[in-house]
Amino acid sequence: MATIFYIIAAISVISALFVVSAKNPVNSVIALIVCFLSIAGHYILLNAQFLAMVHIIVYTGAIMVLFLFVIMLLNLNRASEPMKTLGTRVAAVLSGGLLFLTLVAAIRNGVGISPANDFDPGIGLVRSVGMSLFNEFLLPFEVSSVLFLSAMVGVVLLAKKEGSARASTVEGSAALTEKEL
Amino acid sequence: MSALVLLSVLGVLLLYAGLFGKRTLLAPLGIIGLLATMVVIRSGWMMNVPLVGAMVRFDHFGSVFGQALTLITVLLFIFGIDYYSRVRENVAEQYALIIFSLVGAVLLISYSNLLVLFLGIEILSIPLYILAGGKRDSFRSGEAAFKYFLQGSFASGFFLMGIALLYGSTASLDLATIQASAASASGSSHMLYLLGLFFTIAGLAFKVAAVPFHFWSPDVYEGAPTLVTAYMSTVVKTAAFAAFHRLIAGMELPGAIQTMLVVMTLLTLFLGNIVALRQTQFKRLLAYSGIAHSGFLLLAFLGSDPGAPGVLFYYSITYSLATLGLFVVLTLAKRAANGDENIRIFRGLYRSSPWLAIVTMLLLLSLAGIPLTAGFVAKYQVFLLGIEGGYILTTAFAVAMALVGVYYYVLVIREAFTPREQAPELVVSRLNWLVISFCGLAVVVLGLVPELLRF
Amino acid sequence: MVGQDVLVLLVPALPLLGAVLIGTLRKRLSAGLAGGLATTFLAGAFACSVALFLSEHTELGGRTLRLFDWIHVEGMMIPFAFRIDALSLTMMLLVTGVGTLIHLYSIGYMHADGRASTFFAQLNLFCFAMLLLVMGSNLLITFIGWEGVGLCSYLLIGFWYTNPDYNYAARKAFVINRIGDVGMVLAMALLFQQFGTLEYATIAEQAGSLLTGNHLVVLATLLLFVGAMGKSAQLPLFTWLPDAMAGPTPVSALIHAATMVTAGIFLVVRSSVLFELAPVTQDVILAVGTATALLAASIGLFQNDIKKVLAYSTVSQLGYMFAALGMGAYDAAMFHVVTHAFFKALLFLGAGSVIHALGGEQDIRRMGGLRGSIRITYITFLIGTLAISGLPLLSGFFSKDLILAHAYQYSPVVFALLLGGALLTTFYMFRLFFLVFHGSYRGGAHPHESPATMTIPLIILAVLSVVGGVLNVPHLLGGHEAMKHYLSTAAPALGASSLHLAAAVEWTLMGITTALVIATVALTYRRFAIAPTLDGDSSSMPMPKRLLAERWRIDEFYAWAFERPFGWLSTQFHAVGEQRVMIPLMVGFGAITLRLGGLVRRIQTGNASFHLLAMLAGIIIFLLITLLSN
Amino acid sequence: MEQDIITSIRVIPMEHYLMLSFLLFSIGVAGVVFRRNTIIILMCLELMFNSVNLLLTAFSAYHSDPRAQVFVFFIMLVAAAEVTVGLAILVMMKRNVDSVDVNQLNRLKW
Amino acid sequence: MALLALLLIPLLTAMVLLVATPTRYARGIALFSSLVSLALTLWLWSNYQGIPVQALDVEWATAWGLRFTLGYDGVGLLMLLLTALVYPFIIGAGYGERLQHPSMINALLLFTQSFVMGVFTAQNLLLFYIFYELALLPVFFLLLYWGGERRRAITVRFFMYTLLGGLSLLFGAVYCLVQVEGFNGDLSALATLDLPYDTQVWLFWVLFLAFAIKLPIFPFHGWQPDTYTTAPVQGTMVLSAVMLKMGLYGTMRIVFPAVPLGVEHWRDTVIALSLVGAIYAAIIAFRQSDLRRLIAYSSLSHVGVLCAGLFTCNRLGMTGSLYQAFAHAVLAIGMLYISGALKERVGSSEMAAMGGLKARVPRLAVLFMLVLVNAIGLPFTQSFVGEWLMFAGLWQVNAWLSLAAVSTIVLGAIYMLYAYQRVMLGTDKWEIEMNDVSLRDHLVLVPLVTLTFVLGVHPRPILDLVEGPVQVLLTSFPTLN
Repeated sequence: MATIFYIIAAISVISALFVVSAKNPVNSVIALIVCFLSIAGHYILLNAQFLAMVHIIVYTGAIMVLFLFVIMLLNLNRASEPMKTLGTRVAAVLSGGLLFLTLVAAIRNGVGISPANDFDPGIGLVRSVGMSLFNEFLLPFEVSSVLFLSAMVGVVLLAKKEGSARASTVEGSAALTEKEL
Repeated sequence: MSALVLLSVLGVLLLYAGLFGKRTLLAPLGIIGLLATMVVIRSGWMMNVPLVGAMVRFDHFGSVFGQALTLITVLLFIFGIDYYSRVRENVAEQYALIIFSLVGAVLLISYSNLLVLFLGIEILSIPLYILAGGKRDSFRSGEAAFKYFLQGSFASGFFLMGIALLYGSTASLDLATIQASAASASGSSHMLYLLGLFFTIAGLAFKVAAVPFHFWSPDVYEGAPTLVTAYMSTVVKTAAFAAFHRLIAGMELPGAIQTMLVVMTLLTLFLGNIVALRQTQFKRLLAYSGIAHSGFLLLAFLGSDPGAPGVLFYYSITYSLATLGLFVVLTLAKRAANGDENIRIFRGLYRSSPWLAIVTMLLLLSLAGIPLTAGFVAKYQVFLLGIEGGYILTTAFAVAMALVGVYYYVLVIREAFTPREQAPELVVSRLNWLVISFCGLAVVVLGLVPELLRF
Repeated sequence: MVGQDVLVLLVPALPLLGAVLIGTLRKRLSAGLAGGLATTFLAGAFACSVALFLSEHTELGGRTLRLFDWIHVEGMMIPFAFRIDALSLTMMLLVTGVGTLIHLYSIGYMHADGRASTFFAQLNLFCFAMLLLVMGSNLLITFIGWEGVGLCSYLLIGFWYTNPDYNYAARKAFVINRIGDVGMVLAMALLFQQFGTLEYATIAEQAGSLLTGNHLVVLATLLLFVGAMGKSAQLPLFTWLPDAMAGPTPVSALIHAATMVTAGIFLVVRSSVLFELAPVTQDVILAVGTATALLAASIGLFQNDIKKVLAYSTVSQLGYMFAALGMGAYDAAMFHVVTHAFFKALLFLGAGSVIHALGGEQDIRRMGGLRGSIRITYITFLIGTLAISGLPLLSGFFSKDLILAHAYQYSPVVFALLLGGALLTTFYMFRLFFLVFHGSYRGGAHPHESPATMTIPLIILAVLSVVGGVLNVPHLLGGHEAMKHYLSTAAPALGASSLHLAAAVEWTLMGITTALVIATVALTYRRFAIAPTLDGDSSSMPMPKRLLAERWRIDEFYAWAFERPFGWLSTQFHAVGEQRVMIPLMVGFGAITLRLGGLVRRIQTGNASFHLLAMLAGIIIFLLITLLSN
Repeated sequence: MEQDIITSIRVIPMEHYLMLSFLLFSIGVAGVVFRRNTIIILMCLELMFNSVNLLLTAFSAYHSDPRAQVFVFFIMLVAAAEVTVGLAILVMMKRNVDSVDVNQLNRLKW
Repeated sequence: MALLALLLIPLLTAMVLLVATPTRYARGIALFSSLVSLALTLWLWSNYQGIPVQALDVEWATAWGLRFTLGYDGVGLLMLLLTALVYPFIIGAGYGERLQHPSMINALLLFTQSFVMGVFTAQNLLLFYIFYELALLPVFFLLLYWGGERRRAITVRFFMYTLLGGLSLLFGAVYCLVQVEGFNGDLSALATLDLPYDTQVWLFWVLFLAFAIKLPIFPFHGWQPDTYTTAPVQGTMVLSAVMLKMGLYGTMRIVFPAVPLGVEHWRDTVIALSLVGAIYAAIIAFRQSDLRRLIAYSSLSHVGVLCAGLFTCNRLGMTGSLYQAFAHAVLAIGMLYISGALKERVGSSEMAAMGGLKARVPRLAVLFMLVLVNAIGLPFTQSFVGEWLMFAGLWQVNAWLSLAAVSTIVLGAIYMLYAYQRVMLGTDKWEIEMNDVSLRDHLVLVPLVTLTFVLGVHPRPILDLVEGPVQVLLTSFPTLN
């Protein structure tokens, strides 16, 4: 079992690295998808099937598609990015690495979290998650609709062409946001 | 809760009003709705009962801040009537977005669960990202929006990491539980807790534009439409500070975090004031002065004194009123000087419209903290807290920085009162005049009778 | 007794009244009228003084007339009070008497001047101040007069204000006097701390308990003497007096010969009790006095300005008085003060008359042979000259001889020095006299005798100079030192000094002095009366003589040593101290902060990903702080 | 099946999950900081969020507490909304300056 | 109540002037109000029994140590008297001809009066500070609007520099309020703080800095000459005649009781500094070519002696210093007025441009001389009384300090007489016709001169006034006396 974990972990890290380093946006999108899939694998390993599903649908299904969509739309699909000055790159990599090291150093001598003994294998299932979502997390769930509403309106505001009729775009963008979910 | 519902509905209503092109209805509708919200909050309906699953708690703190925030937003809307009269389209959306982000603000001042805190921040921010880019044809506006978005999401990434770690160490998302376990947290899991707290605070520090997480604020303030900037520097800042305070009020912070906060305070005080000295663009100047004031506010709850929330409230509200008034004046002056934002545009203000100049002076003096204005009382209380908390040298530094701060405000006053041949012809709509005068008077009255704003 | 008090009050009040009256009405009053008023006021004062002199029972040691509390603080009580005793009465008589004469004289002298009324107002004011000085019952009242006369002297020296040199002279006089005053103020502060009062009487009582040489008393007396130096033009503060001749001649006569300059002597006599306790100070006074006497006399030898010669002779005579004080012969000093007042006033007025006669000419090289044209002046001037040279039976003889006798008794060396000084005096005075009145006239004007208002005072003063000696005839000549006895009631020290020389010795001293003086007169007669040898420009003289003619270059030295550096300092302090240090110091903070702002501002590069990087760096640093400090 | 999962959780110490998510997080951060292509920056942001998600899930499994998973769910929602807005801004930016290079945005400074 | 009236009369008059700008009658109205407050103050004086008066005590924000407490003792009354006395002259001195908006300048002057009165009557530390800062604002505008050249820079410089002191005072006040249990900011309670020695040693400077700058004493005077020169005559009058006294008063009322040990510790330093400044300024004044600047430096010199006198911490010195404060106010008004009068006639305050004026304006010359006599402290003028007391006091501290102080009378004579010569004396070289003293000149100068001599001959009233408070102060320096 453990071996599976390490394999998936390796995959996700490598793909993540690729995302960061790929010249061509399209490639890094692909890499990112791979990464997300591996993470979904982790979810399954952790017995969070519901999350795994949602994860795959939302990210790989919607967000990544949206990314590709935009890339194609603005045809950015070539390695058009002039690299930054060496200094910044080194600085960035260093600081990233440094961050990692500090964090690891912080937890070097364990965090003392061992699995709960009365482990309920059912927590990751739709039922338990749903229960807690619609009981104690009802309010956030409702409120989050405001989030989406504003996101929708925002997209209308920002992304639409100048001076086009209002109504149509509202629906258009609404549709767009529907697709995201 | 009721406030949340009201506001959300209000937002939607505004959207529809916009959809059916009832432009003139928008602001009045919004104002009425906001006033209604205020009343509801004031009446304290469902006060102090933990709502479904202890997600939010409308305690005294929440309701007081809630009223203040809605009030300021009302003022903003009044200002907006004139402000948006020149914008062709999407007015409704902008109003709606402001309302939506106000929902986030309300969550921030009343959350009792980290999830709500997170949601609140996001609901507060996402509309702002958009509003910052409100002037779609303007490059600066776009740049502001993007920078804000980029740094914002970056910060919330860390913030999330913080929450995750907190959860990891306490196995709970409930604020009370987490605060409680501040003391008990020890040993190796202590580390997680510390890291979590650290990242969470960093995330909030970003919202209140504390150095070194301030980079977004000057750029965004300058680039965003003035009304939005006003909104950001008043409601958002206040809400963020409220949230910040809510997070760390109940617990005695670990020494490490304590030092971090002190250093952060010093840096914020220093950078904000020092850099503001060299600003010639008024909006940018206000941005840096805003950073400086964040420094003072941070000083207020360094010593986690029981009196802190009162001071925090008084300070942030008076500060908001002063800044709001100044932004309105700026808008008018800017129009008169067709688009220039340099402080030179204030020159000769006293000649052309004495009352405006005097109010401007009052507002600036209040920001500078000269006696008999609210700003003085606020700063004074902060110094009291600082010394009571035993941060004598830090307070001394703050005092010195307050002096530095006076300089750039005085420069503006000097401009306003320096005679000039062709004084700027400001056209002041009645409503704007109302808003400005209200702010000016409020600043003086609150300075004379601080009890009015008793927490 | 009330009448007495009124009289006492009137003495200073009348001149003050005159000053205020004339001062306020000066626009309406004519020169003559103003002069008349001033003279009458002062004459009134004189009358009061005489009345007091006759009626006061000074033998009881005098009394204090207390008017009101002037400065009254817990622990410091300075009443405004007058002390009426022999000393003050003498001085009052002197001031008012000589003052009246000089006022009278001025009527004639100033009749032509447009601002005569101002002049008289100031003159009266001076008399008022001088009277305060001599009547004050404590040091602070004396100090009022002290400064008052200083101010008046300043005003009167610079009376003709359009001439910058005169203004300079006036300022110089005032400032140098002020330097003396520093000493005086400190002395008062010290005495106050010491005795808790400034009343002469009280101090005198308490001083009895102190033993001789008490270093605080020494310090106090030294400081007092510094004050006296300034007022009485003693070395090294004497340079102002010759310059003070810039003022109208009556001023020179009244202020710079008869009264004000003797204030120093008065002060020392007043506080004789203290000086008696401080032998050190007395030696200092003696040394300074003798030195001044000789130096001034030596300078007097070759001056060509008639008033300058008289000025230096005044300085030298003052030197004599201080020498006397230094030897503890207060009576002699006072006696000389009186006689000197007579004949020096006479001389100055005479000089004034000469100048008046020649229409403003002051250079004796352009005079000569005036004895024919202005007789009265000639005769009176001759008397004055004889008196100052100390020819027997004239007032000067008695006073100077007394001092010399004391000197001999003190030490032959001092005697020799002072005798030398006396001879020098004789020399330059007769040089002056002969050059002015004998030989043939070398000028271009048409000399004419002065009006009666001027000649009458001359005559009166001449008489006084002749008979003044009777005030204090020594036992040797059958007298019984009346003045000494009179004064001794004021303070024991005044009577203390006693000559116990054998009669023969005294006779020989007198003989020697007289003989030498006459010889000197003969010498001068040969050199200046028959065939006057005139000095040209000083630069053409042989060295020692030139040095004398150029007044030892002391003025130049002071200018070089004090005035120029002071000006330089003033400029530098402003240019460097203020402009380069103080103001930059203040602006500096702001400037630095602004500069700092300019630098820090740079980190806001506006590059989004740099900002991210910066934030990240911040986070990491804080993280490290947190972890390490944990 | 369940047993396997339980055992897997037993055998894999929490620290490893922590390290993994930290690593992903750092990679994301580094990417955000040093890429210039806005699109990729957005992706890196997503990466950061996901590392957090992973961590939370792990915690929830170890604390056997479903709430964290709900939290993850919310994070996903927010991330979706955020990315939408981000892309919209990006589109607008592309329209203003015909580029998606971060360095183009440097008018506002000092 | 009378005190409240003292504060309100000028304040309300100023408001009225600001709102209904009665350009023509502005000065008249202002003059009237100032005369009323003068009368009121005199009335207060006549009913003063020599015991401190607590007039008014109203809750304000007691929570953090602010009460609206008004009152006065002898010194406060002296200061009130001084303020009320000089203001009619200051307002009367206005050369309204050249100034635009006379109503505004008068309003600003009245504002300063009200706030300064507040400073002198406040019995609460914070209230004191509030008035102290408020008094700054009107001056700021006086300078900004009616100042001479380079006024924009100098104004801000002055404002910032003075505020530096103010804030440090605030910090000190906060420190006291927090650190000392049960200290409610009441000035009378200051004496009971008894902070530890080493705290007092540093707190002394924190508190004193404000007043050292306000006075100003030697190293803190950077702002003063420029400001005095640039400000309008009336502004300079306010600064030197009244505001300067705030420094003195504050030192006496706050620093001495609050940190007596600190005062003892720093006494000699401060005295030395002040005297160095006094001499330094006097020397500088000698070569100044601008009359206003010369007056500025002379004032600096006088203040040096003043401060030294205060810090003797013995009865004579403090009494003298307080008395001298009064004298200096009268003197400053006179001097500045004359400089203004001359400027009006000659068109500049450059002394090089003057000279020989005595022939043209003999009466003015006389008045100048009479004022000047006070400046160089001749007997029978106020200054002499004050200076003599201070010298005597200083002597008891240290003979050398006393020598330094006394030497200023020589320097004073030097520069003053030189100035007088340059202005008045010399040959009359004026073609233009200029009129001698006008009625207004008489109305301003004659009373001042009279006052100078009356109080010089009969200083009792003032001296009695300050006796009690000085006695009280002395008790806070047991080891020194």
